[in-house]
Amino acid sequence: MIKATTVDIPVSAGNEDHYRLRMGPQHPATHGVLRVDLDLDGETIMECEPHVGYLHRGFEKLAEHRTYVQNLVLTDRLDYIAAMANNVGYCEAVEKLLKIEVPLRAKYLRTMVCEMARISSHLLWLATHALDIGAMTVFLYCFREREELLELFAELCGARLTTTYTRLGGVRQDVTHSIMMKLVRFVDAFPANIEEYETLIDTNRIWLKRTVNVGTVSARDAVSLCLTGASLRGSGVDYDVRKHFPYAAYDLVDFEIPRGETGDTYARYRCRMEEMRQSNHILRQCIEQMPPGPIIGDDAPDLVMPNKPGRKVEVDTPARQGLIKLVEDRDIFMEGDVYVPTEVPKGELGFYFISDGNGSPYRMHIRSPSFIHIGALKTLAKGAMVADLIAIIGTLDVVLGECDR
Amino acid sequence: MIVKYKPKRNWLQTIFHTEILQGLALTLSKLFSPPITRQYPKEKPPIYPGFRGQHALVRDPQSGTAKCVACMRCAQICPSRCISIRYHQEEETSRRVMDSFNIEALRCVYCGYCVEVCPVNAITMTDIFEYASYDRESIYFDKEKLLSNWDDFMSSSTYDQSSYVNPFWRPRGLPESELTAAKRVPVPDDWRIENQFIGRKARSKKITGGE
Amino acid sequence: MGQMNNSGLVKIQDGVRFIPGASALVGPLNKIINWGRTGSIWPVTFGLACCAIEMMVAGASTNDLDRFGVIFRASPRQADCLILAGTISKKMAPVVRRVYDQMPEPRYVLAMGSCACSGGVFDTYAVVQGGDEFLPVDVYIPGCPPRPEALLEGLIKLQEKINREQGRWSQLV
Amino acid sequence: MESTGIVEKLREEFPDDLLESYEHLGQKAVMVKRDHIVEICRFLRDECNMNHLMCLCGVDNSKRKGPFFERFEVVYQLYSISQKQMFRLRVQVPEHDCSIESITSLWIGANWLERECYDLMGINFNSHPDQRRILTPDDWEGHPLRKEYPLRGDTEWIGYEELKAKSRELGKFDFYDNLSKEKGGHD
Repeated sequence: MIKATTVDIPVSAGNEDHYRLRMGPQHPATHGVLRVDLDLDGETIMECEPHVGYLHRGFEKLAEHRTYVQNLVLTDRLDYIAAMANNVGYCEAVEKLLKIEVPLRAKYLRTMVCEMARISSHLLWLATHALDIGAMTVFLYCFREREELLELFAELCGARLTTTYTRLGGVRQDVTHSIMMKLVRFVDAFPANIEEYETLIDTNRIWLKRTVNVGTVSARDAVSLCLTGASLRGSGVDYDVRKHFPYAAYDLVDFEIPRGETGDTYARYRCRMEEMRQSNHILRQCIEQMPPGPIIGDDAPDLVMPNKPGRKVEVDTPARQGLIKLVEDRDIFMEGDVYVPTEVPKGELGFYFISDGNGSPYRMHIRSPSFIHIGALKTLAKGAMVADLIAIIGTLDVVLGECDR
Repeated sequence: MIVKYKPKRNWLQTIFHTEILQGLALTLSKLFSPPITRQYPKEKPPIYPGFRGQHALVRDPQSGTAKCVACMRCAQICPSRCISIRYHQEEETSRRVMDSFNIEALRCVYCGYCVEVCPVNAITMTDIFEYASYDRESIYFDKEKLLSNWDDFMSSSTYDQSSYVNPFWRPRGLPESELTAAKRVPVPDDWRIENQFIGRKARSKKITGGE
Repeated sequence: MGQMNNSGLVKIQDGVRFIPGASALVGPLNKIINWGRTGSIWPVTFGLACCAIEMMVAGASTNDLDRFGVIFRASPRQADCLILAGTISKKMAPVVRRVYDQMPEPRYVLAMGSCACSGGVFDTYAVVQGGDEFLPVDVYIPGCPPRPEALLEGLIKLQEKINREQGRWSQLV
Repeated sequence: MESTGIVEKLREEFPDDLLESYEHLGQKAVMVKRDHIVEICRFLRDECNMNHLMCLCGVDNSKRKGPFFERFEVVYQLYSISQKQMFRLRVQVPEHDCSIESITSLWIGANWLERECYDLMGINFNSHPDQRRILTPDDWEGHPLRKEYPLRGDTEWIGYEELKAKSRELGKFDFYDNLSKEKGGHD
């Protein structure tokens, strides 16, 4: 009757013996509204067809109708688990397009919030991944630490999840001493917490049975599938945007890129655990090296950007004069295109901008890691067991808001 | 850096399930640590200054009404287009007078842009987040409702009425001289640039650089 | 006296019916049944977008939802409350409706967050402008996303609403 | 330095296909014709080591002007993990024959990117294994990212209309009324 939910899926070779199973969009283990159609022979997956789009919100179209500053709000809702990392990625891209300089302190602050977001995202990944596989306790422990980080975000910028923290040319708010003291306490306590999770699952034989040699992908295949992030590094490819295109203050801090060898679910799990340790290490360096100075550059545009260059807006406040000067002196809205990748917890998040000289982007394309990772699910799940599918979806670390955009 | 892979298990560990016993010991030890659950309706969560909650129009202590000058900047910046303002221009002074001010709070995304761009600190966001309702109409705020939101907030909180909007909603990056008078209210020590947090290493570097 | 219908109930006004002569019994029974219902709101585990994360937080260790008797059920057949946590896209709307249709009566709908209440910032071709376009929403929780405590407050509001209910069960006696 | 080398290599290999090469904000890009796109991509992947496909997207050029611009454009962003360099290919696609060869034979991951491009921009990918809509429902009308498509859509999706009609229908249903009718029937 309603077509969207009952469209028939091409089944492999029309084998009548195969059992067809539709999983999702309302399923607790699909991390949102992912739908997967399975073609089963006994318990073996013969064909797997993921369906996305159940959270398609029209980001890219909407972005063409809003100014660069307003679009920052949309990026919070992309990967809502690590909104800070998206904010930073978006601002890095627009700053490159508009040639805006960022002061050093703002760079450090960005690095700091990025890593906080990475830890909170990995914690959520670990919690849900473990919950899907059957380890309930890890879920409760992970949310305990995650809550501390979210409360820090709330203290820093007034919202827990959708932060809107960065600004073009800097960040919105400076850190206070109380935030930093809390963060220091968190950073000191966190390695012990990671060990708690590892005590629970690292050597647990149920966990090993569910993850080792499940969803294996070779390095060659991983590159061909365009995987990025920990999913790629689990296969042993040394590609991390933070090292390849250092943005924010990543070239000033010291960290290592963990990578696995086997490319199975367990290797990716190990990679992410190690990444959390490295993030903690980066956080500690950020706290130690935090330089003094302004948090937003002098040439940062005002929030109310004009739609057209040179269009006079009413000057009724002195605050506005900064903007008028900016538009007249420097041609910030020039034509051209730019692609800027950043490393978000899920993988490589890229923004491709085309500017035609107006205050809003002509075209904004978001290269979202989750979209490509779900595309790889078809290849990864082929030949696996039904129960392993949950582990594979979990290990790809997808978030549907970013996938469907 | 290559991560360490699956640890080896000897036969003794396999028989006695040591890794599972370790996990059970950990969870058992948590039985004796203090609970972290917040008993919500009795115990409120900590809300920090600058929280982006319910909207309010600041009531001007002198005139008793809103401070809004109908410059339309908040309506212009709002990403979800949820603010609508009607105004008329006075004949003799050519000042704008705000007639109606509506916020469709159910459409709002709580980004805080409107407060940041307001030149006279007329609109603000409060700490209140508990205003669920049974119908859509009661979360459609008009001018009177927004003003009463402010009164409710002020009566329940300990903030100073004159300086609440600063410093959390001050636009950053502009020199003090370019801020409007309303935004120039002094900020607490913790927020001032001279008193900002500096890391240990950066501080020592600065000292050596000075020498 | 009101008008009598087939089942022997007296209809006083729209929606309110009484067993003749049994009002002394009905009052306490109402209270007992409503008390039972308020203490066991079972929502479907059904996250749509950003708000689902806050819903998870509400169910996790810091704001333990089990204190209210709220236990997430994966199957709509066992649930009596649907939390619309996030943006409802047009592709998803039929699925949401189907989940709602599968739930047994009495059932309640909570719209959590701007997107579920009115579409929020996503005023685009692909997004439903508010869950109440195709579902009867009982409680609207504003916020983008609301704090987990705001969700708890919404659930308390829902409990109050259930407490005020009367007569809906009397048909079944 | 290296990227200009790539441009020269490309010019040697495909002299007729290269339309223009430029550098903007430190990022190298070339504009090519669409006829030999698979060969160009294979050349870049195998000979120039550009093994990572970063991004593939469609662009509607109808509201901007340029010397070589056709109505549509497909942008390929390639990256060489070993040599750390980025390279952009912009391929022009005319409106009257809105199709281009698929590169799924080179990168499996391009499958979904091309489906997305087809869905939102309406560019056909020849020899694509499974070209269906991906983000919007299967019976959606129009391609949302085209410039003439309004933000709120021009026509309502038929599935949503059906849903609203159904929910109106079900909204009239009174559980208790029906129950008493049933009971009455049994009595």
